Amino acid sequence: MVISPDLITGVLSFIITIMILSYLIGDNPIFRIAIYLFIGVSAGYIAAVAWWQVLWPKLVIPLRSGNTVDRSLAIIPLLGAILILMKVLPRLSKIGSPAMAYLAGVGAAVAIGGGLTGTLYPQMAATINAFDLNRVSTGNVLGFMGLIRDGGVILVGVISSLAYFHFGARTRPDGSVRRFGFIEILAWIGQIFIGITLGVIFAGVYSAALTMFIERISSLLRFIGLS
Amino acid sequence: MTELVIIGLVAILLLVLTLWKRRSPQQFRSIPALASLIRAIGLSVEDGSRLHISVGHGSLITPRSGSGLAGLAMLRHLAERTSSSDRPPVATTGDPALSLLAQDTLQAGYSAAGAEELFVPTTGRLTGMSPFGFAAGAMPVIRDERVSANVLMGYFGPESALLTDAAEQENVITIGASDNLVAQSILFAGSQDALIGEELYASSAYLGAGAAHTASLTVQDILRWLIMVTLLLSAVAKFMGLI
Amino acid sequence: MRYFIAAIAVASGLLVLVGYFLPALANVEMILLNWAMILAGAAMFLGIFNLISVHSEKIRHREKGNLYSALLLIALLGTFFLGFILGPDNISMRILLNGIILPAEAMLMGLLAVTLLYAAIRLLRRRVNIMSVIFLISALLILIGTVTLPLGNMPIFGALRSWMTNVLAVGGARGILMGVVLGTLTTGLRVLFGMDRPYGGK
Amino acid sequence: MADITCPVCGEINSADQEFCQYCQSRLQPLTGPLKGADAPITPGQFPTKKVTADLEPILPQWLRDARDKARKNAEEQAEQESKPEPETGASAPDLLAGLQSQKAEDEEETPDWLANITGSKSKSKKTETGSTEVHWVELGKPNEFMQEGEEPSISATQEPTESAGEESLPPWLAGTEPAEGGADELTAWLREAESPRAEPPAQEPSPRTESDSGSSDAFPRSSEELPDWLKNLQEEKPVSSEVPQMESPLPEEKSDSDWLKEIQNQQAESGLESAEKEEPFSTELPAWLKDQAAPSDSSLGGVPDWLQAPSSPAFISEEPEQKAEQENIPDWLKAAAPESSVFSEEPAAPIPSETPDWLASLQKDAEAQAFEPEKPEEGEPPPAFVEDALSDLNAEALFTEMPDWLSNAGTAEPPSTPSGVPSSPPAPSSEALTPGELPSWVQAMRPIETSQAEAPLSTSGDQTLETRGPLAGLQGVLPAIPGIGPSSKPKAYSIKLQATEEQQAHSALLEQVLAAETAPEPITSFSPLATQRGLRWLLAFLLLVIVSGVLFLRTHVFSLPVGETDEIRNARLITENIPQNTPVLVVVDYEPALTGEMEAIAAPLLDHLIILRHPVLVFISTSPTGGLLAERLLSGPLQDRGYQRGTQYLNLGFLPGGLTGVRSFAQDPVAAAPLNIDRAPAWIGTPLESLTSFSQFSAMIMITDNAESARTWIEQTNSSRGAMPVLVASSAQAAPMIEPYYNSGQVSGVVSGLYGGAIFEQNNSGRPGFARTYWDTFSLGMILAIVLIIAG
Repeated sequence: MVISPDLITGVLSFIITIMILSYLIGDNPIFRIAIYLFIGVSAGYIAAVAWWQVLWPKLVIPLRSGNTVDRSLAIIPLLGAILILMKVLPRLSKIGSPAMAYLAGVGAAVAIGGGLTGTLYPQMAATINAFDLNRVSTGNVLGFMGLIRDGGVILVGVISSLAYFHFGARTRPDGSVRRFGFIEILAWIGQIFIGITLGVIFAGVYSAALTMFIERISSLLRFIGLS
Repeated sequence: MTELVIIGLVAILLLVLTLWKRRSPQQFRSIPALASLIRAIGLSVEDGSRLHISVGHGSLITPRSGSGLAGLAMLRHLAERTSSSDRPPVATTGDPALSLLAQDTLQAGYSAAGAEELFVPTTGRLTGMSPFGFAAGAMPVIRDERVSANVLMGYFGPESALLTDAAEQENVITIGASDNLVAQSILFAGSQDALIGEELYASSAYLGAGAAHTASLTVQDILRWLIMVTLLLSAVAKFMGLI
Repeated sequence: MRYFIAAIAVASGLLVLVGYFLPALANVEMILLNWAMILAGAAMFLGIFNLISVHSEKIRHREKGNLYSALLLIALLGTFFLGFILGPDNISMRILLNGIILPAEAMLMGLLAVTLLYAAIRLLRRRVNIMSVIFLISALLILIGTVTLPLGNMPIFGALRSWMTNVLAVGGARGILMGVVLGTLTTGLRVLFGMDRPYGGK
Repeated sequence: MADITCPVCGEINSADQEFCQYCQSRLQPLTGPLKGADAPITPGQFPTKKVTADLEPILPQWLRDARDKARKNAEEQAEQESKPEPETGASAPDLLAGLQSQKAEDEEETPDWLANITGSKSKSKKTETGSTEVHWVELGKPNEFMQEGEEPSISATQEPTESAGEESLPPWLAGTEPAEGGADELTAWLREAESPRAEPPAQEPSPRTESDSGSSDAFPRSSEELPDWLKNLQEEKPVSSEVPQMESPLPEEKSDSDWLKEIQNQQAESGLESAEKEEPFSTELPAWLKDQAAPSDSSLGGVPDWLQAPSSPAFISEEPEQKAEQENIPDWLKAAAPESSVFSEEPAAPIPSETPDWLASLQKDAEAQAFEPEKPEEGEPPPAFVEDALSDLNAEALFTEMPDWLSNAGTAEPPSTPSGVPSSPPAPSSEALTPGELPSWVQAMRPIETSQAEAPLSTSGDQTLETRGPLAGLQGVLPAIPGIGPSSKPKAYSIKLQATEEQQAHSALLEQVLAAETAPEPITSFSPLATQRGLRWLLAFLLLVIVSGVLFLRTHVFSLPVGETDEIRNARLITENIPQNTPVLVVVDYEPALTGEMEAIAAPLLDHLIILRHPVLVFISTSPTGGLLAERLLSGPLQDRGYQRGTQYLNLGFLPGGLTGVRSFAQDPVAAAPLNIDRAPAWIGTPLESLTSFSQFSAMIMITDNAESARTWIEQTNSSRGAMPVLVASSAQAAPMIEPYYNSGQVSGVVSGLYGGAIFEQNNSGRPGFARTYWDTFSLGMILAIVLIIAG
């Protein structure tokens, strides 16, 4: 008799779900078994995917069947990969430092470039464009007053929450370290906007978690035929 | 090209201020979470407990790497401070490359403290390769390894709630910061002291990491006000139809 | 040697950064990023080794939970070799994904419904300040605005929820994200100039 | 001194404790007398030490000179009386020269000498009165002459206290008081020597009051006495010059009558005090040596001169004033007796008391008092001295003999020093000795000894230990106690002083520092809020019951949200306007953790799209698990659509490199992702084989659970996608961060969370999906959260 993959999947899914659900009681061996199993499987799976969808197409194939340019370009990362793998041995870990330095440098550059082009400019532009009168005509906002209101609120929110993070301060005569009064006022307004933002996001996370909780319980009930 | 010019100016400003800050340190506003962190560091050294620093799972080749690098800067400083503890700090990550950097950072911190021989590579751990795998792997560290404080600094997602919950059940203080708003909201609600947004990048400066870090905060303040003024003027100009 | 390593970080970072904004160097940037991608892939295997070494030490020293570590190693190696031999799209890998990874992660996420609720209830016992109060109030308003009644939406809260999500929260979110970018900028520059050396060195 | 601090463990013990009740180390025997000795131990005394040692060999010489000169005319004596001043100055160097040659030896031998003394002292300790009088003799010398009437009262009052235990201190202190006064008075006395009569009365008060004041006061004073006393001794250069003047006056002979009366009284007492007298003798010499040593130290030459002529009259005037001292005087006068006319009488006084002691010590046979005078005249002791001096100028010989002589006088000579001692006393007598007293005697010297040569002291200490076997067991260091005792005592004493003077300031500083460090740290805020398992379990139970109950009942009570928002409407309109059978890029960027929510959101959107436009879906993901999640989406919620891989959809799987991969994919999709998820070549078949650029996708649908991936795709494909519409199906947690992109126009439509999915679901062909199934449970879960948060 051949056991269908769906059945195996369903059984595994049911067991794992129950085991992890037991965490509601508290940390327990059953929960531990489930999460260690999950960690091992997910890590093994991701490593296999990394091999087949990263190293295989980008390193192995060019070295095996690529042209001269591809091979020459693949040699450098190959050496880098070997250097990184040297870190397996603590004594040789220093050898891998150049490769890690390369990664750190690239990561820093990507973070800077992505931050500027992906967040700062778009967000600034969006904040400014909130006052675009053309949007009134397109009906994206509720009339002129709506544009003033929404744009103004967003602008105040952006400026005040930016001011909230201001770090520079001075020592007052009474010994307390405070920022300038004007900044303190802006920061006070800013923390209201920050609180609202985090609260809204928190509600979103809770609704997402609740949805997943419902989905898991639903799957359990479905598996045992109660739903 | 404009971006490069801006970045160049910021870099020059940072270098100049770094040299200047060495002579005239500046005062910064108080951040309670960082004050708690400083106490946690002293406590971990005194009572021989362990400090758990997690730098998240932000890949180095994604924009998420910024918070990871900030977490590493903090890790370096904490390693240097707590390397003398009976139980050295343990760093957990959810990204392989980040875990290697965490090991190098720990080792550098130990050597800076003159205790490189005490460095154990396994104190820099990759606890999982997926976000929730990382969190699930870090939970036992919080529970089983007599951790006195958790420092979560890096890129996290909703899985950070599992870490704060595990720490809460162990009555262990958690100080968290992330560049992800989801993690920020969770850490704000679930941790003893939460660092919000930009404060993540200020933590190392507040711990006395050096002039470069304090200069960074001054640069951020300068840029902050430039952005604010730009936004105001641009908004008015946009409203007036000038741009 | 330390300077050589730092030079690598600075050179690679600057090249990528310049290529990021100069189309002329876009190809160079792509090559460098591809190399970084491959190195990250190689680092993944080292990460696997790190997992193995950490848990094998637990087993060797018979630390608390060494049996769990043994289970983890078995699952890790079994899954990896299975995927390495059969490929990630193999039916066995699908079973592992849908039977273990997905339900485990989904249930862990579902557990957050309890932990987040627990955290929200106790927030004001941890910190009583204006931000915490605003945090809870706004969260409550969003939850109320999300809920529907048997007869339909909540009268006012639906619109309020939409406005809070699209306007009020956006202002704070943008401010936070811009601040994060500023921090990322200075942090990245410190690495590019060798002031911070996460790859080691004093 | 109600309490005694144990020098070993530092614990406080009652004064009557002989052993420390904590560490069982001995407290009294040695420390008791040593306390008296410790007192003098001060830097100021240092110089006097060598004096005593150096003086030993000299005494005989000047005694001989004194005898010789005594035989000479009284005129010569008068002349010599006036000479001392010049002579002292001249003679000093000679004497010093002789002394210097002997210094080294003296220092080495001093220990032996002290050891012998210790032996004799130890015996005297046995008798309580003896100890008191010994102190008297030692410390009270200068005053002795003035404390006639008080002496008996003091000894009487103190004897009982001593018998009680180690309370030898009180009596000793009583004795020291006069000594203190005497020390001070000595100088005053010498200065006012010209009017000797006025002195005695003037000096009496101080000793009386001090002696009466009580032992507790006396002890600290005693520690101060000797320094003064020694200082006075050091000052005797000038003093010595004055001495003759004061000694000369004859009127003092009048006092002799009183002195004799007292002597007779004492003779009556002598029978009772015979035992006591033993010590006085043993201690007399030390006392006597003190007087000699002191001057000899400061001005060695002066001493002899000073004593030569007037010594006798001087003492005549002094001795009558003290009973105990009378015992000294005879020994004292043994050398000078023949000289003074008064001596015929003087001997009588001292003799009765001395004789028994003398005989007991020398012959162990008590002789009649009548004979005693002779013996002093015979000068047994003096001869000993003289002989020593004559036969051997070497100080060593004198030293070794001195102890012997003393030990004989004491009738008990413990084998304190291996050398010399054995000859003197029988073993039994030595056993009877107690180390306690000798230290008191030695104290006058010890400080000096300890400061310069501890070894000798330790040896003497060792011997006292040996004699008291049990002590050796207690303190192998006992030998050190005589030496270290004094040093340790000042420790305890100095600690008290520091506590009063410096420690207050230090403690104040410490308090400030501690306060500064501890005050601002509220530990309460440090420790996290204690967990509440009950609350956690309650929440879990409520959620489980509500969710499972409602799901089991499959209720559809709560109406789905109505009111299509702009972003949802735009999303629906875009899906309805996509060209038929065109490739649509579907980015599956969510973690398995959010599969349920994302499928509930994305399924209605994709379902609506597939039903209306039959697009060719190209799935890609920047998450390693995204490829299989896409397969799950098609085989799960979209199962009814029966989409086939390769023809109707393409699963490119995982696009590595994050931002970089997205950018490369935007520049050249075919090159960036050449393979299918099953590692087969992708981009085959229509219409994919014709696709060469990113812009050829008719739309891009992002199914994501985080804003970063959405941002990455939006930003990195911005330049490549042209006018391509971008739809986002996002998790509720990412909605607030994605809204800005919608407001900025970078995103055409957004469906976020189960709320958005439920709204969209009502507009996509009207077929209920997950949203409807979950909605009642979802609403109740939300209401539960609202209630609990408000209640909490």
